[in-house]
Amino acid sequence: MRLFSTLLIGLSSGAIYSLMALALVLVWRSTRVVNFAQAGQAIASTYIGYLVISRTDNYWLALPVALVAGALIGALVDVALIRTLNKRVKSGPAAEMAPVIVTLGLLGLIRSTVGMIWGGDLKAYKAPVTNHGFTFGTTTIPFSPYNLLIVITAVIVMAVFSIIFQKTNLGLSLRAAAFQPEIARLAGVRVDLVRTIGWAFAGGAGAVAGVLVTPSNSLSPNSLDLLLVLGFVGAVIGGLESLLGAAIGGVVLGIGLAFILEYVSTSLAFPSAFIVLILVLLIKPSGILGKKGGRGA
Amino acid sequence: MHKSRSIRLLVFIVIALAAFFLSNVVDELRVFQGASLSVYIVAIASIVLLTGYSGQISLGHGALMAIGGYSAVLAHNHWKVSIPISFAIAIVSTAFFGSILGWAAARLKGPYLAGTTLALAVGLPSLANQFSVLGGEQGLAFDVGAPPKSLGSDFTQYKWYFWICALAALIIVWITQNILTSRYGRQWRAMRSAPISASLSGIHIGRSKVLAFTISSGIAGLAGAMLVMTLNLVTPSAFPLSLSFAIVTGAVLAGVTNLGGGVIGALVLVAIPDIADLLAGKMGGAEKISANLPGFITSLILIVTVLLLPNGPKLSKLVSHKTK
Amino acid sequence: MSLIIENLTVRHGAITAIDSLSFRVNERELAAVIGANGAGKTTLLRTLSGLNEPIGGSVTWHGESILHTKPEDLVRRGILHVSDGKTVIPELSVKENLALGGLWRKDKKDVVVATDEVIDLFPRLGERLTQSADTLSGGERQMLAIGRALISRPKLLLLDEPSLGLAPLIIDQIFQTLDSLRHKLGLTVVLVEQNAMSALGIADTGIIINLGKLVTVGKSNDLKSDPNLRAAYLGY
Amino acid sequence: MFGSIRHKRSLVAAATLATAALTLSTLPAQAFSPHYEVGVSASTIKLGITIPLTGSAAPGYNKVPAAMSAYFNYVNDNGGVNGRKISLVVKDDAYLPTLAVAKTNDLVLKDKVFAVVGALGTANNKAVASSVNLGRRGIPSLFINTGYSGFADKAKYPTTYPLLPSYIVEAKIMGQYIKDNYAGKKLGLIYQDDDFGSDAQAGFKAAGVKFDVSVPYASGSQSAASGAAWVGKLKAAGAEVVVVFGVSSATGVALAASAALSYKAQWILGSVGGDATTLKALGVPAAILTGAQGASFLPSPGDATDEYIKQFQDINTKYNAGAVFDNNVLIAMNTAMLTVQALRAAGSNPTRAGLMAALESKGGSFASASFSPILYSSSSHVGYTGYWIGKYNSSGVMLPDGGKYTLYTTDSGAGAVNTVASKRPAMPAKGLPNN
Repeated sequence: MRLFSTLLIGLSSGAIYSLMALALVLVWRSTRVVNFAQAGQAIASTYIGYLVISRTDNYWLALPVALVAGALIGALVDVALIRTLNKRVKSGPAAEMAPVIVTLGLLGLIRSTVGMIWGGDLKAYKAPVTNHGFTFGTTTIPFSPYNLLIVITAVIVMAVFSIIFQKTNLGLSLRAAAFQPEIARLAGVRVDLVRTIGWAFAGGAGAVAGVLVTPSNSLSPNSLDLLLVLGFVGAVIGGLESLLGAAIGGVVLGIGLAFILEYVSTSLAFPSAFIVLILVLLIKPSGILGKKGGRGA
Repeated sequence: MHKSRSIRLLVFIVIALAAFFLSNVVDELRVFQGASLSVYIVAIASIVLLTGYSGQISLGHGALMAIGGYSAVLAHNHWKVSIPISFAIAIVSTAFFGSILGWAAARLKGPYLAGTTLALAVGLPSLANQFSVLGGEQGLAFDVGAPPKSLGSDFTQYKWYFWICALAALIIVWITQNILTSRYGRQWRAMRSAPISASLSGIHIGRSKVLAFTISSGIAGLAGAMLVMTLNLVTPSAFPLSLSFAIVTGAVLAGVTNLGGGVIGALVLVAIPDIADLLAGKMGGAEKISANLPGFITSLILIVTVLLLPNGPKLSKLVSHKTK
Repeated sequence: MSLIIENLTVRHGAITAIDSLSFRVNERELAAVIGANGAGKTTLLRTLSGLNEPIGGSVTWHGESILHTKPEDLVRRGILHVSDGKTVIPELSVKENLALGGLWRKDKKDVVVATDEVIDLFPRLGERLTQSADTLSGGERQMLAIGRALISRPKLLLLDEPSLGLAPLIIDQIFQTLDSLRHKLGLTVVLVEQNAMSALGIADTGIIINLGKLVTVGKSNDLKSDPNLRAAYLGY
Repeated sequence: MFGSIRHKRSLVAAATLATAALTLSTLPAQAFSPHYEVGVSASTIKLGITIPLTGSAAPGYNKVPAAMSAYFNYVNDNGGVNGRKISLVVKDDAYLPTLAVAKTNDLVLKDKVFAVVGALGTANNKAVASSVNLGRRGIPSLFINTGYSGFADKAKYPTTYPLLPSYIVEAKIMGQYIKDNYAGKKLGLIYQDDDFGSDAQAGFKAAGVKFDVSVPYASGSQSAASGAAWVGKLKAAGAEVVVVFGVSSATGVALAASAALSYKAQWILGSVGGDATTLKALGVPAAILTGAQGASFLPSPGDATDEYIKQFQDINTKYNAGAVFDNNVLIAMNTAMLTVQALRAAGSNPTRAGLMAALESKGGSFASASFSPILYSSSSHVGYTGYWIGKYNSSGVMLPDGGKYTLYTTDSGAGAVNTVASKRPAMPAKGLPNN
């Protein structure tokens, strides 16, 4: 029972890491940028969701509104910032570092903006279903209907993504533009537009992660920082190139951390995330799903 | 070659004299900022060598600075060694750690290297909390003592820090400059611009990268030791992720391949918060606005600068000896 | 009155890759651009397809300029660039690679027809539709690249070294197919080749360039028999 | 002997520094105000504070400066301090020592404040005291906001005045209370795995309390998943009384998880993480907080029957519109009121040295909301030393058992825990100090 409930709780937190990992991978694949601003975009979207909840008391309205807002923010970031960056910084030693600084700068910019609008205080909203754990006989496990909702929502988002990517023309364009942008162009794919759509999808996924995680924590301009770091770890575990890998990487990380918390040490869970990351990179550099040698030359 | 080296030495001596003269003219606040400036210059030099020359990225140099900082303090407090010796110990121990890290890093590229070093920057300082010998969250005091009496009684503590930091910065930048113009510097550049032909011409890429990482780490270790000296304290929170990002930003603002430009990058890092505070103060507004305005302005300046001057200011070419 | 190139100049940093180049290719003609390695052939094609920006000159296709236009827009005007086997996306399946050629087209019925035609033309692609393009041989990749372009119903085909790295037997096949295709479909073709013999064999016109400059233009039969050119540029 | 040489040397240095400062920086000002201390003019007294306004440590603490300014403005509108108006220069240190040092340098060297008040954080205050060299410069740092016991060491931190009782004191008192009231019960502890938590462990050890199950957590790692794991461990060990010695977010996570898991225990919350307003904002259900116990040195911010609370709430409504009155606002107002009393005690022409002398001679008599006396003297910088233990009612207000405050006092060392009847000076009329 203990094993089972640890697995479930890990699955639930892993589902959220997966969504963030997915967002990072979507952007990385389409633009070759590790988007540190993803946490900022997600926090802005989550605040918009919070605004909807505090006005209407309706979580089910807030979630799609935040998702759309996240997508729009993502698209805006790409059009306003990343396109300019790519145009201006084509080569040279700064080319690899400039996106890091620009996205970090954007993270700071969004956080400050959010702070200016909503202040730095903790905000909270309630989960739409109870977070009181399921009870079997006399035992209550930590896994609650809300955790179940998180898992279901994450699965739906990923299923929708997977259908879009594998079965639709848009998905084909997205993949072609991600893998070989120049060839995709020569085949007639509007790569710039498709990239922006990729950023929008990522923004939407990040927003859902933010809205889902907040009832279990609280909302402040920095409250998704940890999620960004863990999402990144999940994405790297999954190989950074693969959407399926991101999903699996996030879940593996979530379950792994839950087991460390439960069976090893409550205080080592945090540092162990980084130890896991470094070990994965050193032992199997291409991630659990990656191809051999993917990360070297 | 020989001639240019002696000219360079002369330039450094002139800069040193100018800096020390300046420290007697400007007020205390500027003197302290001069010490911070020196710390950044050294930290940025470590990134210039690593990224601008050997083509490796690190988002974790803050963690290496932490190693340098803790090494210097432990050596100073336990073995009662002098400041120069404790700095030297910081360089050596961080370089040693860096060589291990560099061995691992040489296998990784781009975002994976960035990710690993990022993990280090987040994870390592929090690990310091686990060891009581490192003083936990409260850290360990690092008291280098008052300036020697011989410097006169009106010689302030901050001027003392500044002199130590500026001298250390000048020496290490001079050494770095010589490394970069040496055989190794040329190898790194060849490696970065054309890795295949570099390896065909007999450069051992892996070894060369590890060497770069090792030297860069040693320099970062020195920067860490200097930083904790100005703080009088070594604590995990002195090395936040934002420090790692700040020095990378400084390096990019300087134009990553330009050691002399590092001065400009460091100046910008020291000046931006002041400028942002000043602007925020002028604009005023509600409390939640005024609290967030400096961060907003700082971020905005960073983004705009990188977009407008992705390879650093052209001015930097005048400052430094041509290193390209 | 078809593809007219006048004083085209392209630079890569300090190097002038194409230097005031002028020539024209008539409609339904196959022009072979011949030159040594580094003569600027690939840069020429990349400029025609919108991948490189020229610093001077003009290029018109049916009287309209095609410079400073994105490659994906040129595709919609019937200009298809097929560079050697690299024009396939190895991460996608053969079917998906072919599908890319018709993604942007409004006439979905014709896309189906065109795809069937391509599979008829290259039966080996038909056998490998669900395989990853990564698994194809060099010749098959070339077929896939050309096939994908055909599904876009091209009017002007820009072909970059279709023979690169292929066995002589397959080169012959490809060139034969190309020759019959362009007659059947009424294509205008600019073919860049180092393999001058094969190229001139099917070309109407030959254009010889060296270091970005035009050396000569002429009927391909004339060029083939010019002993000076043979010695200097044609390599046989 | 070594100390006295050092002391003499620092005195000489301070004197020369003061001379240098006078001749260099204050030359133009000298013509107008020859006998005013730095930061003091005929009409104003300028104070400064460094505190996180942004970053992950900001929530909660970011309310402190506005609440302090609100109280100062209230005093200013009622005549100020000896006719001078108090202004507070606020600097954001994002909870980083490097920034705390840089910003305090700004306060001291650029803004030229008279004193620093209410600066937050152990590491930050350590770095500032030493690097900015407050001691040698003779700059007072009043009522610093940290529970680290070391700041009471006057030789090491000559101008730093801690206010809060140390974490060791808090843990010792909690430990004594547990021994008195919950003997024989199974005990659990959740603590932050750093100095904060190790101080707590030292205190519990000194009190002779052994926990049946201890759950450490790494600072910043608390999440819903970790809460579930903590509570799982407590549950498995059958802990009946659980102490949470952590920050608000960790306390919130633990309580929420216990609600979700139907885990019932007698909770005892440390003062750092025990603010009901914050816990509610973190989503802790009222039901689980009701009946929980906590330790505090101040009255509960929700207890409007308390004369201090009532007065502060009034000022908060009028001068700090929109701010929820919670523990942070209470501590800020209390600190500001103590500051005003210290400034008054320093006389009509306050100097830094005079301010500190007044604090040491009269500090113990200052009116403050705490039930604990202030122990400042010429030999000690220990501030509050006592806690009372109370219970949260259904509206989140912590009230003393039986309606009567019992104060437990002790020191940070091996001293015994004593209970004393709580006595504190009455709130001055209208909340305006008249000392």
